[in-house]
Amino acid sequence: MARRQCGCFVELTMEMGEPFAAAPGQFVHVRCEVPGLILRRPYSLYDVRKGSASLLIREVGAGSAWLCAVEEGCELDMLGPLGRGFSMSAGGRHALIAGGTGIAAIRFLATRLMELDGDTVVFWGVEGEKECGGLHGALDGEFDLRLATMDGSAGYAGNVIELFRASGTEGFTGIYACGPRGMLAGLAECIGSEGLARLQVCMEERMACGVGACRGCAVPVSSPPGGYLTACKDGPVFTGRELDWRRING
Amino acid sequence: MARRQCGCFVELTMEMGEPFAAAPGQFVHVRCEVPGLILRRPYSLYDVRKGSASLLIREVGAGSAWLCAVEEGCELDMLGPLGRGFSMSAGGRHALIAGGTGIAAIRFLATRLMELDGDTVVFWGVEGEKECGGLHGALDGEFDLRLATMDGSAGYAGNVIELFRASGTEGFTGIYACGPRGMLAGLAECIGSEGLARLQVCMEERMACGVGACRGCAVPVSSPPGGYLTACKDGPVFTGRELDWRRING
Amino acid sequence: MAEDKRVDLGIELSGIRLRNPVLVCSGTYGNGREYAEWLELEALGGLMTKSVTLAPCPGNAPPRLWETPSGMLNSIGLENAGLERFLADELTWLSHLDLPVWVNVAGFSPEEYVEVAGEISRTGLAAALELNISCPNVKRGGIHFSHDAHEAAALVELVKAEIEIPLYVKLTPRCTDIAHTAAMVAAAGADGISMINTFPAMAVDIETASPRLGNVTGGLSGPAIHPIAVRMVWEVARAVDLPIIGMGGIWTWKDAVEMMMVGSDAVAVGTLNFADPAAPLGIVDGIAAFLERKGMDSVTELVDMVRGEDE
Amino acid sequence: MAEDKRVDLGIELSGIRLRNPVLVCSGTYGNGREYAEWLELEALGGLMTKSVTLAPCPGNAPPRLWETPSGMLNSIGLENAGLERFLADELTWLSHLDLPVWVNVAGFSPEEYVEVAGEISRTGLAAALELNISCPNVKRGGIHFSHDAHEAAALVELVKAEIEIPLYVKLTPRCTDIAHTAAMVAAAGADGISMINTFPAMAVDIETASPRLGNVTGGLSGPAIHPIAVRMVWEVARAVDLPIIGMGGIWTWKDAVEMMMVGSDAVAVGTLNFADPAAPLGIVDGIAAFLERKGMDSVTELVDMVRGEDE
Ligand SMILES: Cc1cc2nc3c(=O)[nH]c(=O)nc-3n(C[C@H](O)[C@H](O)[C@H](O)COP(=O)(O)OP(=O)(O)OC[C@H]3O[C@@H](n4cnc5c(N)ncnc54)[C@H](O)[C@@H]3O)c2cc1C
Ligand SMILES: Cc1cc2nc3c(=O)[nH]c(=O)nc-3n(C[C@H](O)[C@H](O)[C@H](O)COP(=O)(O)OP(=O)(O)OC[C@H]3O[C@@H](n4cnc5c(N)ncnc54)[C@H](O)[C@@H]3O)c2cc1C
Ligand SMILES: Cc1cc2nc3c(=O)[nH]c(=O)nc-3n(C[C@H](O)[C@H](O)[C@H](O)COP(=O)(O)O)c2cc1C
Ligand SMILES: Cc1cc2nc3c(=O)[nH]c(=O)nc-3n(C[C@H](O)[C@H](O)[C@H](O)COP(=O)(O)O)c2cc1C
Ligand code: FES
Ligand code: FES
Repeated sequence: MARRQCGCFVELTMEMGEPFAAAPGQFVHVRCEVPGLILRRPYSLYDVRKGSASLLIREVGAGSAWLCAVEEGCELDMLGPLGRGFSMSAGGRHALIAGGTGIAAIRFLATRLMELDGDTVVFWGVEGEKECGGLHGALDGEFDLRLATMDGSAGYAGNVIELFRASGTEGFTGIYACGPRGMLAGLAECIGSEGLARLQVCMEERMACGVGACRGCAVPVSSPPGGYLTACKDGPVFTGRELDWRRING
Repeated sequence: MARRQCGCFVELTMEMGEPFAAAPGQFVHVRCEVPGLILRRPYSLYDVRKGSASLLIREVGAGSAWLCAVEEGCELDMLGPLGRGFSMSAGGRHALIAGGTGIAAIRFLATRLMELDGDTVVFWGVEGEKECGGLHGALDGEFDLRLATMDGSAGYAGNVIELFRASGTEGFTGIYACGPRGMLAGLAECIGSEGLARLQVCMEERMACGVGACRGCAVPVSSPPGGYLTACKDGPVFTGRELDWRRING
Repeated sequence: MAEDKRVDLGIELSGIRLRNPVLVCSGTYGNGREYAEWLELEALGGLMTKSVTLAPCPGNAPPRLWETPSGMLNSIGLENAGLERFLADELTWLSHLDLPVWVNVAGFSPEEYVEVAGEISRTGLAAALELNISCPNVKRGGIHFSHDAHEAAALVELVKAEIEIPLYVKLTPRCTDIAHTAAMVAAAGADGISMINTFPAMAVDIETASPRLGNVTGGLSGPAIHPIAVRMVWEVARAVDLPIIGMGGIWTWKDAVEMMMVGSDAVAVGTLNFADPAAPLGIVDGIAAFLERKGMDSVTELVDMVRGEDE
Repeated sequence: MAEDKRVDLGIELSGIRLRNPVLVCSGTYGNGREYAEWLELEALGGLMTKSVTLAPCPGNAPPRLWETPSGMLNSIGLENAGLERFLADELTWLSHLDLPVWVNVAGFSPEEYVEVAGEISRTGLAAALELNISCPNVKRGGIHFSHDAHEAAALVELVKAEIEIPLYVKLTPRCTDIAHTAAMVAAAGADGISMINTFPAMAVDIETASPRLGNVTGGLSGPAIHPIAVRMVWEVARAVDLPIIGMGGIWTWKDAVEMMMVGSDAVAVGTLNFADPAAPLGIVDGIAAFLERKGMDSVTELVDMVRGEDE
């Protein structure tokens, strides 16, 4: 395991003994060796190459703090890749919208869509430029990246949904998003019911088992009405129409 | 805080901003920053000099593991010095008996007794030579140290009470001991009721508050019958006659 | 593997042979299938299924999980696909394994309990039933029965009359005197006790002054509650003469041994499965090594080893 | 210090003015003196003394402490020097401080409770009484009353008749329906509720198959039980109209705010004092900073902020 600091994020890169086949949007469920902390922590795959996989981690609590400080060379105890990733098709024009650490799944997705000859624009919302360190510059080299900062320190001043709207939401064959629930709900509202047909979102629910066994990571879905699917196994990626946005808003 | 490894023990030396006046047998109550672990850990003072104090720590669980690995330069959160130490008088001939980490309090005591022109012999029981690394050699330079190892790897082969008995228990004006409860009980039996009058022992009870507030570290005493004193405040050092050895044995 | 060792880890509970005394708790291992690709389910002592209700049950509003110091809250709310799909999709699949299965039954009325229990018994595919009279996450039904030892006993009698397989009753820790409840359900005909379910508990996001769980309260599980579970098993083992499956915060093989020493005949691992789905197997190995070190021939020697003051 | 801040941390409980809502729990701060050399006791909101009994009480056989995941067990067993010495040595000393004192009273019979409570009330030196009807570490007396809400209520009536100062009743979590018990003691005339006491629990040394505590069982406290305490305060606050002093595993100012948001008017810090005797003062500062950040004028605005589904 190797570590790299990028602004407020830490990139952890693991050597993978075996071939590691994963789709963008899939995640790994990582054990954090903090006494008193009992659940694993889910992290999107950020970069997957032959022989290695990496995660992009932001310190928000005890588990992520442990991950950000874990000694280089240690082996992480991970389950995965888990869940259902984004479904992708060749060509097309794609809007990818990330909030905060949502950039992890979105970056992996952008890489793959470009491999499939897609035309991709990535919208990334963060608090301020400090948060992302040099990361946005580096990623901007990989694909067309448009930054929105809440504090106006770089790129568009405001939230990422506004930026996306300002860029014209039309003309995208696919819309993909990963970020906080509020951002996803805002996006769903912004693109309307017609846009939902082109939307796929990655839901960051709290998880226990990570494999569909505990039903802890329930996401409200439209069918059956009042029902739920699991973020860990049925998701974390759902289509815009699968979800019951009224119950997600609430 | 500086760290030194000695066999199975780690010596932690703290710079003391303020003058630190402490008696042998007194202890400090140290907070270990391990999530999920809530009580402080009591440690005997091992070496107290102008401007510094040190502890001798053996790794037996999560708290001591944290202490043994704490980064050099960190400040430890300690309460102390706490409790009642050994009472000492000038001159005399003294037998000091330590089991395992009991050597911490005993070494500090030996130093002070010698400063008071006492004639001291220290008996130290450990599992084997490996356990104490070079420590017994170093300490043997400071005072007359007789080692007993259970595995016979150095010094007397057997337990420290046998070694003490073999050396003749008579002729000592004072007998001082610190170690596991079983060892102390064995010693009390070995020296009989007459010897108890010359005995002082340091009791390593589990503690919560460390200052006499919670009554958690109760030690059975002979007066009042059926009563208890606290190891942390009334002790940890008690005279042989104060204790109710029947209830300590049981 | 433990089976190769000299010590005998096999036990018998109500006539059911288990290859070792380590089961997995209801609701923490799905119905086994979710883990089948990760490990060999047949190495477990037994499996207790997620609660089954008559009709499909959507479960509670999310969020359903919250982590607490050395513990977690859940408010799943009995989400399950209902009896029919359970029989078709899950029990049939499970029955092909060489693995004793306790089917956990829940309901919103005595009639529902009786119907579900009866159906499952009649399939002949379950080794035993576990009656969940104590789910803290359901407003109607569940919680009600366990609140009153008499009602719990009445339910046990009704269910017993409809089934042919052993009936284990799962007790809630939310009670004044768990030994009394255990004695009542024993008198009503229960074949065994499983204990404990989670503790009703709660957490709040102070930034928004709103509960962390959509359902407001949830059940606390994990190491935090282990010392309470141990005390409760100890009390029940002294009060009734039924087999006990002990659970609650078991995190290492030592916790499992402790649970057996205070009187449980087998143990079940719950929350720990989320941290490590293979942990139950490690616990089996740990128990085996302990028995060998102590020179014991059978795991049953551990049961009830601790003696109290008055014994 | 918190007092200098704009926000008002002062509260009134049963007519007693507290400079802030953070007290220290019975049995975890001695009678204050042990800590007087380390910090300024008068910065506390209030102090709840260690339980006092009529006669001196030697307490339970050691060991009396054991640490558990995010918690600890204790079986002190009401060790105290008895009423006479408490009055002479402790209460007199405490009464010279500008600090509201809740004297915690325990007993082995109703008569004892009444006698101790009456004597303390008559000294005029205590702000209030806290009735410990729920000590899990005493075989006779204590536990008995709290097991039965009716007996608890009867005791409250007897004690109330003998005293002139407010009576707070300390509830045990070992019960099926704590709101019911609270309602009963409220109806019997209690002036306030303090909750919760420790949970009866147990741990075993598997190497020797013997209990970790001399008394076999002890009380579990600390962060492990906090989510249960929060749920219980929430339930009681919805059931009775008395002031509540909430306690149980409070470890940070956030836990204190949470406890107030679910309905406790003040909080008490217990086990945390062993880790850091000055922690209650840090919690006061944390609450003050939170109020400022949220633009609240008084700490009483926090109380009962959380709304449930049905409210
Ligand atoms: C499918 C999936 C993919 C994720 N990918 C990433 C990623 O690539 N990079 C990254 O940094 N984080 C990612 N997360 C979030 C990450 O799992 C959490 O930040 C982490 O679990 C926090 O653990 P902690 O112990 O540090 O914080 P905790 O102390 O557990 O929580 C700290 C704060 O974070 C919030 N939080 C914790 N977990 C979640 C969650 N699952 N969803 C929403 N809020 C949460 C809590 O409410 C709390 O306010 C992902 C989550 C999911 C479910
Ligand atoms: C007055 C006093 C002085 C001490 N001086 C020293 C010293 O100089 N050097 C040193 O290494 N240790 C000393 N100890 C013991 C030390 O406090 C414990 O080893 C430490 O608390 C263990 O913490 P842990 O978290 O590492 O282990 P835990 O996980 O808490 O315990 C590990 C094992 O050690 C045993 N243990 C833990 N604490 C105690 C205790 N207080 N008494 C007896 N057995 C215990 C437990 O039963 C358990 O088997 C002293 C104890 C006291 C009361
Ligand atoms: C996420 C989760 C879901 C659970 N679901 C059920 C259930 O459906 N039926 C049931 O009887 N118990 C259920 N339980 C309770 C467990 O079976 C077990 O009794 C409890 O968690 C205590 O054990 P533990 O501390 O090892 O987890 C559930 C527990 C958890 C954590
Ligand atoms: C060592 C110890 C001693 C206690 N002694 C008493 C007591 O004498 N009387 C009492 O009513 N409660 C006593 N308690 C219970 C506490 O007052 C408090 O109710 C409980 O510990 C829960 O709070 P906490 O988790 O913050 O410690 C004691 C608790 C501990 C840990
Ligand atoms: S986390 Fe268990 S079902 Fe998703
Ligand atoms: S540890 Fe609290 S009285 Fe000794």
